[in-house]
Parts: sequence; C-alpha cells; structure tokens
Amino acid sequence: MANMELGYDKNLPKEKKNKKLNFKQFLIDNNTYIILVLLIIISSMLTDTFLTSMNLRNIALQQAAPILVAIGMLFVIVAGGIDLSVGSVMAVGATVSAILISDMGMNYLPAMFLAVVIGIIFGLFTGILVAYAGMQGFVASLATMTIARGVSFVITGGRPVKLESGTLDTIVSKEFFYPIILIAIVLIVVFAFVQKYTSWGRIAIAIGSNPTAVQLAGIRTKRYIMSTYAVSAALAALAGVFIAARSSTGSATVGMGQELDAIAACVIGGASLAGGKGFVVKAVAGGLILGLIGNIMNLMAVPSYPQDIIKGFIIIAAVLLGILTNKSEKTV
Amino acid sequence: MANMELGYDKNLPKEKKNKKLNFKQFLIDNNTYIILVLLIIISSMLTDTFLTSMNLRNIALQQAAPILVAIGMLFVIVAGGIDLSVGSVMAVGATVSAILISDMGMNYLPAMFLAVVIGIIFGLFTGILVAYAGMQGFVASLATMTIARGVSFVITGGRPVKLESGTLDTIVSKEFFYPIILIAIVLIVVFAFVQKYTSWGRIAIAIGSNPTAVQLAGIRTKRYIMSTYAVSAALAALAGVFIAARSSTGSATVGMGQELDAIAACVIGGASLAGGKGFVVKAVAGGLILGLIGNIMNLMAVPSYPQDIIKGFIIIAAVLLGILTNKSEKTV
Amino acid sequence: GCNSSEGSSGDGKSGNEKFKVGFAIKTQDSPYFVSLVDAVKEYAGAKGWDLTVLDANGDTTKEAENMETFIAQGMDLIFLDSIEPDAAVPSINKAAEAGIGVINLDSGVGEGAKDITTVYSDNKQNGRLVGLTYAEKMADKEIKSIILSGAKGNVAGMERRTGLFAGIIEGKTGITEEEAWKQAEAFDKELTSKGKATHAEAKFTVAGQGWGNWTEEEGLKASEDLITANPGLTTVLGENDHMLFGAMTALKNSGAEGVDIVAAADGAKAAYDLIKEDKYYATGENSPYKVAELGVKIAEEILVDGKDMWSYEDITLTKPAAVTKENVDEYYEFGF
Amino acid sequence: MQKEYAVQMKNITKHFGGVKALTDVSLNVEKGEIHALIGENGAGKSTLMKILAGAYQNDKGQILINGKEAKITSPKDVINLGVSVIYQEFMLAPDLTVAENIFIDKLADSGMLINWKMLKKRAKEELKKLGFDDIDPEEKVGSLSVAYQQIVEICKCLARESNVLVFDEPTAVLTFSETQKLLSIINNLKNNGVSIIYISHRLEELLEISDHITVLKDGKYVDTVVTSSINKEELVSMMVGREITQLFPERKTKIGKEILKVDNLSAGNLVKDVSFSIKSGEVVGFSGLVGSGRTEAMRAIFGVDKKKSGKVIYFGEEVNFKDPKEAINKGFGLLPEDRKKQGLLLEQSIRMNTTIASMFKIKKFGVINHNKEKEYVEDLLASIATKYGSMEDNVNSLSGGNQQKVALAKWLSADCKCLVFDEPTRGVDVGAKTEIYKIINQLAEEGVGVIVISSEMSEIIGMCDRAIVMRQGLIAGEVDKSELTENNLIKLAMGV
Ligand SMILES: Nc1ncnc2c1ncn2[C@@H]1O[C@H](COP(=O)(O)OP(=O)(O)OP(=O)(O)O)[C@@H](O)[C@H]1O
Ligand SMILES: Nc1ncnc2c1ncn2[C@@H]1O[C@H](COP(=O)(O)OP(=O)(O)OP(=O)(O)O)[C@@H](O)[C@H]1O
Ligand SMILES: O[C@@H]1[C@@H](O)[C@H](O)OC[C@H]1O
Ligand SMILES: [Mg+2]
Ligand SMILES: [Mg+2]
Repeated sequence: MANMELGYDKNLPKEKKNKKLNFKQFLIDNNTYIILVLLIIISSMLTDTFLTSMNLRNIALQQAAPILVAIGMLFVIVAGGIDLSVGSVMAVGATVSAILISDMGMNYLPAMFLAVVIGIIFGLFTGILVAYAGMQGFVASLATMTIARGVSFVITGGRPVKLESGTLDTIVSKEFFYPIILIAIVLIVVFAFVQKYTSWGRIAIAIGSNPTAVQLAGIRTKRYIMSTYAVSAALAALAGVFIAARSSTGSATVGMGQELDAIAACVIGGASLAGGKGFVVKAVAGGLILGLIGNIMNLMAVPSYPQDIIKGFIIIAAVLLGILTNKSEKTV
Repeated sequence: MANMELGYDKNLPKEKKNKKLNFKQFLIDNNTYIILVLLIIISSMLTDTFLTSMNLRNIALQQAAPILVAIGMLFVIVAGGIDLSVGSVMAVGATVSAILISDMGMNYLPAMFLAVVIGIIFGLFTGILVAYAGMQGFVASLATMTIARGVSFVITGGRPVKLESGTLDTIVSKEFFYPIILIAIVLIVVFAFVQKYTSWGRIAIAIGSNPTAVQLAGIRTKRYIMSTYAVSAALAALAGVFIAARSSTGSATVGMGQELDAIAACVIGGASLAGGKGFVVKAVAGGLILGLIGNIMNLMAVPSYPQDIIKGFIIIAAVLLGILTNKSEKTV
Repeated sequence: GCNSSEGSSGDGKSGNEKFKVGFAIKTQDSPYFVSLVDAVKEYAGAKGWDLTVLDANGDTTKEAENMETFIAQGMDLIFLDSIEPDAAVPSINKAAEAGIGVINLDSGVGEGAKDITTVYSDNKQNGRLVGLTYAEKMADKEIKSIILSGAKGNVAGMERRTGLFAGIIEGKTGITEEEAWKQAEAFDKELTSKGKATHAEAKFTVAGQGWGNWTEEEGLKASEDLITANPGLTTVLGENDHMLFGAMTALKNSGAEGVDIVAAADGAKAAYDLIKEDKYYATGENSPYKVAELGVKIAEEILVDGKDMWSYEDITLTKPAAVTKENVDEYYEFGF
Repeated sequence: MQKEYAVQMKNITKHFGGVKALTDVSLNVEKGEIHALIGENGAGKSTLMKILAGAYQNDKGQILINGKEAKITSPKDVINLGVSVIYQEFMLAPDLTVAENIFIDKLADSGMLINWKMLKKRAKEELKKLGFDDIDPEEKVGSLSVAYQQIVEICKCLARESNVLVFDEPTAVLTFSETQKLLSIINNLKNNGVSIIYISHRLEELLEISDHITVLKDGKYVDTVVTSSINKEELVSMMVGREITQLFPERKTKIGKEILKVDNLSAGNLVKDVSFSIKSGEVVGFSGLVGSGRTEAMRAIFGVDKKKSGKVIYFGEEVNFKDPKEAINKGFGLLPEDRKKQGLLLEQSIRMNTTIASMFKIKKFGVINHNKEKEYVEDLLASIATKYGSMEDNVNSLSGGNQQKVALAKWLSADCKCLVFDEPTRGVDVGAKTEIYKIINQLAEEGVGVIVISSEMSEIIGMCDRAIVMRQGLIAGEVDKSELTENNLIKLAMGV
C-alpha cells in the first residue's frame, strides 16, 4: 500500500483505476446480471417461442410470486438468518385470502391486506423465536413451516377454495397492465431502495456482518432481526395471494418447496448464507435465472426427468461462474 | 520498562465445582437424552400401546433409516457444511439396489454395496463442489439433490421397481434379530467411536470450528470436507436400501423431504449449523425425538393436519429446552 | 378437522360389537382424498365403528409406519389407499400375519399381497374408456395435445395416462385392446425419454408433458409454457380434473379457443358442471363415495356377518366410466 | 566466515487484488538468532510471514530454508521443513480441547485412532515446559481466556520441535509476568539452536531479546540493523519515516462539572461495590490486572450486561441504561476492547462503519442521504488522519491502526458527552498510537469526559489526569496525576 504513511497529507495518491481493471470490476460486480443476459441470449437462439410476447408475459406472470419470496428471503439471509417457512406462509396467504373473499364475501383489496397481515404474524412468530429466544433460524423457521402448512390445511379442510371470477383475479387481468406484474416491479424497486437507502436495510446487512458490533453501536438488533422475518413472511403471503389470484383458487398445497428456490435465487444472486452479503436486484436476477431454466427446458420439450438433472448442473454453472469472476484471494 | 503491562490475577475465584453445579452440568450435558426420556415417559402414560414390544419394534424398524441419514448429516454439519441431497441420495440407494437385484439378478449384499458406492459418488460430487470449487454447501447440495432425484427417475423410468420376496427383504426379516436394526445400532456405535476416537472425527470438528487454523496446521482440509459429504451420502444411500428392503420396492420418490428431518434431528441434538458442535449419539436422540413425536400422535390418532401444527410446537419446545438448559455464555 | 377418529356416533344397532377400524390414507392434500376419508368416515360411522385415520403424506415409509401402528393397535380391519402398489405389499402381508384383513381402497396393490380385495375404479380402464370416447369424437382428425401429469413417480397417474393413450390409440386405429396397451406403454416410454411422442397411424401427438402436482395452480403454471411452445393444440390431456382447470385458465389467457379438455380419471363436481356447459370434454369416473360405500359394505360382511375374508375376488371394481355430456347427469351426485 | 542462514526470503512481492502488500522485500535470518521484524500497522509483516508459512503464495521472489530453495505450496510443506508460525490471529479450534489443539497437526498423521490418555499426558508435559501446567488439557480452548489461548497457540508450535519459529505479536494479549516467561523461553530456544523471527509493536521487548532487526515500511524493505547498534528513537523514525518527539501529546486540561457518578455498582461475576465519578474534560485511566473487572464494570454501565445493584448518576439524573441504545441516546459511548469481534463490521465499507452509531445525522424519515454521508465521513476521517483508499472499501482492507481509527470515528460521530475507551491502542503501532492519543485529548478539550481502560501503565501515566485501579472486581484505589507512577499502580493492582 502506497499510502500508509503517517502525516496529514490530504493529497494521498489514490489508486489508479485503469480501464482494464474497471472492465474486470464491471464483470465481477454484475456477474449475476451477465449470466441472466447470457441465458436470455442462449434461450432466444435455442427456440423461436422464447422471445414471443406471450412467453415473456407468461414468465413475468409466473415469476412475480417466486421473486417476491426471494426478495423477502434476501433480507433474512443478509441479516444472517434463513427462512424455511416461506413456502407454507405462501399457502397461508393463498388460503386466507381465498376464504375471506369466497366465504366471507370480502372485497379483494382488504382480503389481500388481511392475508398479508396474517402472514406477518407467522413471520413475527419465527422472528421472535430467533431474535428473542435464541433459536437458530433454520429450526425456528422449520417449525413455522410445519405449523403454517398445518394451519392452511386446517382452515381449508384440504379442499382448494374456489374463487368466483371477477374477484381476486382482477389483479391478474390486464385492463391497463397486469397489476400483478406492476406490483412486483414496484416492490422490486421499493425494496432495492429500502436496502440501499434506508437505515433498516443497512442495519439488516450490518447485523449479518457482526451482530455484536451493531448492538454495541446502540442498535436494538433483536427488533431488526425479527423484522426481517416479518418482511419475508409479508412478501411470501402476498406471493401466495398472487398465486391464488392467478388460478382463482386458494389451496393449502401452494408453495411447497418454494423455500429452496428462494434461497437458491439469493445465492445465485451472490448472497452469502453467512450473512452480510447480498442485494435485492441480484436476488431477483437469481430468481429469474432459475425461472428461465425451467421455462426454456419446457419450451424445448426436454423430457421431464432429465430436466431435473440439467437444472442441477445449470445451478452449479451459474454459481461457479459467480465464484470464478469473484475470486480475489482465498484467505486459505 | 516503560511499556510494562500489568499482570493477570491468578487469585481470581475459580468456579467452584460443587455438587449442585455438577447436577446442573449433568442436565446441560444430557439435555437431549433427558428430553427423549421425558418424551418416552409421557408417551407411555398417554397410550397403552406405546410400550408394547410390537410398537417398540416398529419404532426401531422405522427409525433405522432416518437415523442413519441424521448421523451422516451430523458429520457434514459439524464440519461447517450442510447436505440437502440426502433425501435424493436415499432414492438413488433405493432404486439402484432394486434395479441391481431385480433386473440384473444380483445378490443383495453386493447390490447394497454397489448402491452405497454409487451414493458415495454423489457425495463426492457435492464434496468437490464445496471443498475444491468453493461453493456454499447449501447450493452445492441443492444442485446434487435435484440431480440425484432426476437420476433416480431416469433409471427407473418413474416406475417403482418391484423386488421379489426373499431378496432384499432378508435384511428386515427376523431370523436371529432384525439385521436392519442390528446394522443401525452397529453404525451408531461405530460412528460415535469415529467421532470421538479417530483423527477423522476430530478434524471434522476442528474444521467446523476454525478451518483456517486446521489448514495452517498443515492438514489438507479440503479432503476432509469432501469426505464428510461422502460419508453422509454413503449413509443416505444405505438408508435408501433399508427403505427399499422394507417395502420390497425401489422407488424414485423415496426420501423426499428427509433432508429437513435429518437437519432437525442434528439441531435438536444440540448441533450448531455454524459448525464445530454436535455429537453423533445426540443426533440419534434428536432423530428419535422427532420419530417419537410422530409415533405417539399416530397412536393417539391425532388428525393429520393438526399433527403438523403440534409437531412444529414440539420441535420448538425441544430446541428451547435445549437452549434454556444450555444458556451460560452471553452472546454479546 | 375432517379426518378425526370420532367415528363412533354410538347409534350402531344394539348388540353390535364396536369394531376398531383403521384407514391408512396416502395423502390429505387434495379434495379427492379428503372426500374419500369423509365418505369412509360417514359410512363406517353409520355402522357405529371406531375409525382411525392416519395420513402418510405421500411418503411410503410413513405409510408403512401407519400400517404398523394399526397392527400394533390391534385393529379389526384396515382400509388402505396406498401410494405405491408394490411398496404396500409387505405392510399388507404383515397385517395378514397378525390376522388383520386389509381392504384396499382407490389404489391397486402389487402381486403377492394377502389382502381381502381392492375396491376401486380401475385407473387404467377409466383412462381407456375416456380415450375411446375421445377417439370416437375426433374420428379421423389429428390430435395434437399436451398432457398434465400429477407427480413424478405416481403410479395412479401413470396408469391413468397410459390408459388414456391406449384408449385413443385403440379407438383411432381399431387394434385390439391388448395390442393397444402395448403400444400405449411404448408411447409413454417415448414421452418420458424424449419429452414428446407421436403415434403416426393414430394421428396422435403429445407434444409435451407438464407436472402439475394434482393442483389447479400448478396445473396452470405447468401448462402455460407448453401452450406457448405448441400453438395449434387440439387437446389438453390430464391425469385429474384440478390441473386441467388450471390449464383452462392458461388457454384463456393465451387466447386459444376450441381446445378440448380431457381428463383420464377423476370426477370433481366442478368438472361435471363444466362438462354440462360443454367446456370440458370428459373425465373418468373415480367416485370416492362409491369406493367408500362398497369398501365399507365388504367390511361389514366380514366383521358383522362373519363372511370369510379370503372368499373375495382380488379386485372389486366400481364400474369404470367415461363421463361426458351425454351421461353426466347419471354420475353427478357421486362427484366430489 | 560465511554466515549460515536459516531463512532467506528474496525479493518477495505480493498483491491482494489491487493492493500491493509487499514489494521486493528481503529477509535474512541467521541460524540460531532472534531476528525482529518491525513496521507500522499494515507494513506487511504478517503477510511476509504468511508467505513463509505457505498460507499465501507470493507473486514473485524466492525462499530458501537452510540454504536450500524451498518450494512452498501448502502449510504442510513448511511444517515439514521445520518452520512453525505462531499467528497474530490465533489459529485454534475453539471447540476442541487444549490437548487436541496442541497436537492438531499430528492428529492427522497419528494413524486412525486417538489415544486420549497419551494425548493428555503429552499435552500436560508440553504445557509444563512452558510453565503453564495449570491449564487443563481437557478444557475446550474456546472457554479459555485470551491469554491462555495464546499460550496454547505457542505450545502448539513449540510441540512441533521446529528449527525455525515465527512469533507474530505473541505478547499483545499477554501480561507482564507471562511476557517475561515467554521471553525467557524464547531465549532458551535460541540457546538450543532454534532460529526465531519475532514481530512486536513493543519496541522494548525487541531491543531486549533480538540480535537483528529488519524494518518494513509500506510493504517495502527499509533496512536490517544489528540490535545493539540502535536505540528506540532511531528505530521509531526508521519505522514511521519521521521522528516522534512526543508519544503523548500535550493537552490543555480544563476540568468541568461532574458528568458521571457511579455508586456501589455490582455486576457480573466479578464487579462489586464500584464507585467513582468523572468530570467533563477529564481523562480518567482505569488500571488493573487483566480480569480485574474493568471491562465488566463499564459494560454494565453501558447497558450491555445487567447490573446487580448500584446507582449510576449521569448529568445529575439517575439512569439505568437497559441497552446500549439508551446509553448512546444520552451521549454515553463505549469503544469495545476487541475491535474485530465487537467493534467493526469487517466486511462492510468504511463509510458504513463510520456512521453506524450516528445514522440519525444523515437520514430523514429513515432514508439515508448518501451524498451528505460521504461528505461527512470524508471530513471526519480526514480530521483524525485516517488513511484509506476509497471509503467504499471494506474495513478489513485497512491496517490495524487505521481500523482502530475507523472504530474511533464511529464514536466521535455519535456526539458523546462521556466516552469509555477500552484498550484503545491494543496492537496499534507507535505512530498510530500518538494519533489516537491526540484524538482523545481533543475530545477532552471539547469537554467530553473520557475513561481510558488500559493495561499499559505507560499509557495511563502519560495520558490521564488521574487513575482508578481495580482489583478482583473492587476499586483498589485512586491515584492522582502527581502520584501516577508504575510503582503506585502496581501496588494497588496487586494489593501489596
Ligand atoms: N487477505 C488480505 N486481503 C487483502 N488485503 C490484505 C490481506 N491481508 C493483508 N492485506 C493487506 O496487506 C497489507 C499488509 O498487511 P499485514 O497484515 O501484513 O500488516 P502487518 O505489518 O502485519 O500489520 P499489523 O502490525 O497491524 O499486524 C495491509 O494493507 C493489509 O490491509
Ligand atoms: N484468570 C482468568 N482465567 C480465565 N478467565 C478470566 C481470568 N480472569 C478474568 N477472566 C475473565 O475474563 C474477563 C475479563 O474481565 P474484564 O474484561 O472485566 O477485566 P478487565 O480488567 O477489563 O480485563 P481486560 O484487561 O482483560 O479487559 C472476565 O469475563 C473474566 O471472567
Ligand atoms: O383427484 C385425484 C385422485 O383421483 C387421484 O387418485 O389422485 C390424485 C388426486 O388429485
Ligand atoms: Mg500483523
Ligand atoms: Mg477489559
């Protein structure tokens, strides 16, 4: 280091940033996006249907829900936790909203709102177990996962709740623009902003980095930790509502296994499960990468059993690409 | 000397180890076992059938497979990793052994052996991704999970493979003693021994505790990390064989979701997902706790949806009890 | 709670012994099985029996556990809706060893099972009958379809789709049933290995297979990509009704019109409604009520009337049927 | 006579990404000598040693061990060549026992099975050789005090019977008597022909035991000198590149009203009946043996740990901070003693670290104004002469001294009226120390009441207006500026 000298020289020689380094840095900083773009290019070369407006609309409609879940998951992960309950909380969101609308005759907006509120209760439950009772996020959310799934089954009696058309599906019909896509885009922007520009977003990442230091800096870390689980649950419940809206049914089976996809989205987007690292928009890109893999294989009619195998290898490839472009120095 | 530092106080009151403390220490050290024993006592009070020899035999036969998986998982967790692929590798074990026996006419012993070997290949694959390519265990094993499941489906064409009676089921029939239970008990003892008395077992803990330290001591940590995944896969494959033996069918759907149960068993047994902490026999106890919860609710004919809810709360209770009895160090 | 053990309504005829009966159900995550449990509960309850239901949650190991639990509890008789035909055999035989008879409901079991009988609407035949009617409708016309399957590795689903393929091939080419089954199996193999399959002579193509996990929302998602990739579909095939409801939404969204909806087997009331409206071509009847009624009747004959449990045929079928607009009223009340 | 070298490192160059940590550095260690390596924080001392240890690969340069070129690709190669490194950050597995840690490298070689009895016995022997047989070989390392962990670390390397030993700041956490013990052990090793490389910021130590001293600066080689030919002042100016005339800068003392009064505080296992008070503009030292309860007392006041009893009066009002947030809201701050574990977010930016305790200044309705923050951080860090590349860099890319300044900046930014500095200069080089003292002085001049917990008596004597000495959780006494001598401090601290 050239500028370690003591003294008060304010014109310290700054590191020269030559072009080559900048380009490499660009690749490193944007590796998830680059992988996504590559995937899009490859996909559009592989089949004609990929770039059709119909397919793009399908992708957007399909991915809106998983992406919301990935965003919520990102905040939990960044703060050093993990949330396995999202899939079940999606089911809670789907079933509660459907019951409110179809059995209680509620309007879709208050029903959505209430479903999200009830989702948040599950998130707070997990959050309290983690932040205040000291449980590991993995088990606490595993327990909530089981409980929330059970609750969804109990309240529906295991039968999907059918929604009249013209109720919840208003948020998927395109009057002006598909509201569901709009909501998703707005939320991506909002949460990207929240992460970068609000103290909440910053503290979440700080906690994932070193919770002790954050607490000693006068921040009530427990509340923040708890709140990340609440946010994750809120978004999961909303995602559940989306799914109910799309299929006009609220079913207790919604979201099974979604937790793993959400975590994978975050990790493909460069998040570290050790906390302190990860960015909303990259998690979204990670989610899209996962979604596209499925879409393109379907379009190409890849037989379904090998699909799993190929998907596994593509996940590996995406993560390895991320690691390779990011390899600065191993600390041994 | 101007820079002299003041010394250490050797006369600080050392912690007195009186009897009361010893008893408390006993509770802390054995909390998992105590919870298990409590559960057994409660269970036998709640229903008459619990303590029947038939039910106990059932539990032993049922839990043999999940417990093997939990043991393998424990080594991965203790070394600081996580293995989501165990459920799928169980399917590989089940299907491969069934195909070898029924389609290739192999004897059951070599078939078991080969199934385990093939399971190990999947474990090595995950292990290499983690140890040598630097992937996080979560994603690497997630990818393997997808791949192994796909492989099981491909090799069976999605159709369960039927086994003739008198082939693999020999290991569940009681000639002398149920061989399956015997194998499980032997493996518990062996791996408890391995963890405490072999360099491999100790170095796995050391790596989970501080990988850099171990590496700087000249130990090739990567090999050890890789090997924990191999062991986990070997035991998972064997568990898959057990399941195939019990049902006389090798199916590609075996073991779905088993990874979460195995991880929960380890955590209930006091393991930390941060690595470095955890003990084989306690993970076994944790697995039995989970298994007993299911068994007793079945015996009491608790309806299945509430079962999920109750199971969630019991997991929380078990983990909280563990935390409470163990709360000594402050985290901040 | 819909599957609790509160079976004994106490209004059984006086002098009637209070029998302990178990029902090991494969899952409770879809309406069919919920209805099946409800129906068995209702009929068994009416006899004053004490019915315990255990749910395997789709896991064969759990199913074995549940069966063992019943054996340990000394049930008088066990109903079983099994996940995998062959995987259920050891449990059934263990029950038989313990002197407990097993009646299979809804799902067939593998060879060598020492059970009383299997009461179900044969998935294969249901599929075949639907295939035959559909072939009749399409006559010489080309069928360009996609299929929505339930869960990977699910045997009932496999039987249904193979049946459907057999029926279509048989109907369109006029070969024997036996030959049709062979070709249908080859057709299914081709579909699994290549992702699509064509039977030239029958002018029958399945252009893609999606997995909808038996539910509407996943049926929607699974069909969207396939519908986009395959313009000009004549037909969406499916292994149950709910997934096809999802496909109908996807079709509507894509603007496709006049696509036939054909389910190999199921019988949801909602599907029957659509059939009446001509929006849904056909489904095979698989009524949980009929299965439950017949199953409980056999149980009664054995438990109450003392009939020899080994005197039953291997399979007691509720009559398979393709439900179309013509005959839907006949079946409507047994829908679920 | 031709000199025989145990270790020769020639023209070693090492980059970390864009950072050049070492440029053309050479080091020649004679057989059987104690060779000191010094330099400011971040000069590259540890990096050079990690290259020698095979933990890092050098970009350029050559390494000879016992005159033969060594191909070092892994730590194992080096250990096999008889070179052992005691690292600055302990390289211990906290979940394993003392015995296992001592023999960790042999665990892997020892075949399959571990003979616990033997292992314990041999660990006990090794510990005894060092004079620390009160450490229980069966204890988990994680439950030992930091000093004892250091002993285990040293024991581990000595047990390898290496012929070259590297000590990277072994005494930073050791106490006086332990340090003395260690130094005599090192001398013994030397007499037995072991070659030693010794890194420390405690220049007295180096001058006392070393034969040669090599100075690094900014990742470059400065010079190697014979120890007997140089004095402390010369050494410092070689290191720092300028003369430090006064380690403890002047301060205009202006003591004001009482800010903090603590009455009969009891907390934790140790702290009993502690009473003291601090005035505005005052710098009060807390001295005492390690483990005398200074940190615990301050943590209890700060609200991190629970108080058992006692009163805290802050600006005339009784307070009972339930957590650090309450304390900070009232302008009471605490710089924790362990920078890495408690002070910094190592993997986050310098900017974020600087403002984490004072976000209220740069945010409105929960939204952070980044431009304002950047300006603010730039000014603040410049005002305490912090050296960094970009404020977006992670804090762990800074040298120890500059990391400590960022940790300080966090507290400067929080506008505290009373600040506790717990071991503020631990592991910090001489140059940076003076800088930190200046900051403390400036705070006092602005009227802040400052408490400095320090285990370095010279620091207490040089910096403080008065000192409070603790012993076994109690206040042993108070020493006024005029009576601040080592003798007085020791007497109170040891209770003699
Ligand atoms: N793993 C790493 N990645 C990036 N930079 C590093 C790494 N290790 C060290 N550096 C940088 O290399 C330079 C030399 O650091 P080093 O730790 O060798 O200094 P040092 O002389 O030991 O300092 P101190 O006295 O504080 O221990 C510093 O600028 C440091 O930030
Ligand atoms: N001899 C010892 N062995 C083990 N642990 C000790 C010993 N002495 C003190 N400790 C522990 O180390 C911690 C040191 O106490 P504390 O930090 O309050 O004292 P201090 O005077 O501030 O010492 P330090 O200078 O180390 O910060 C306490 O938690 C104490 O229990
Ligand atoms: O409705 C379906 C049922 O008929 C079948 O047996 O399995 C899947 C169910 O969803
Ligand atoms: Mg250093
Ligand atoms: Mg201290």
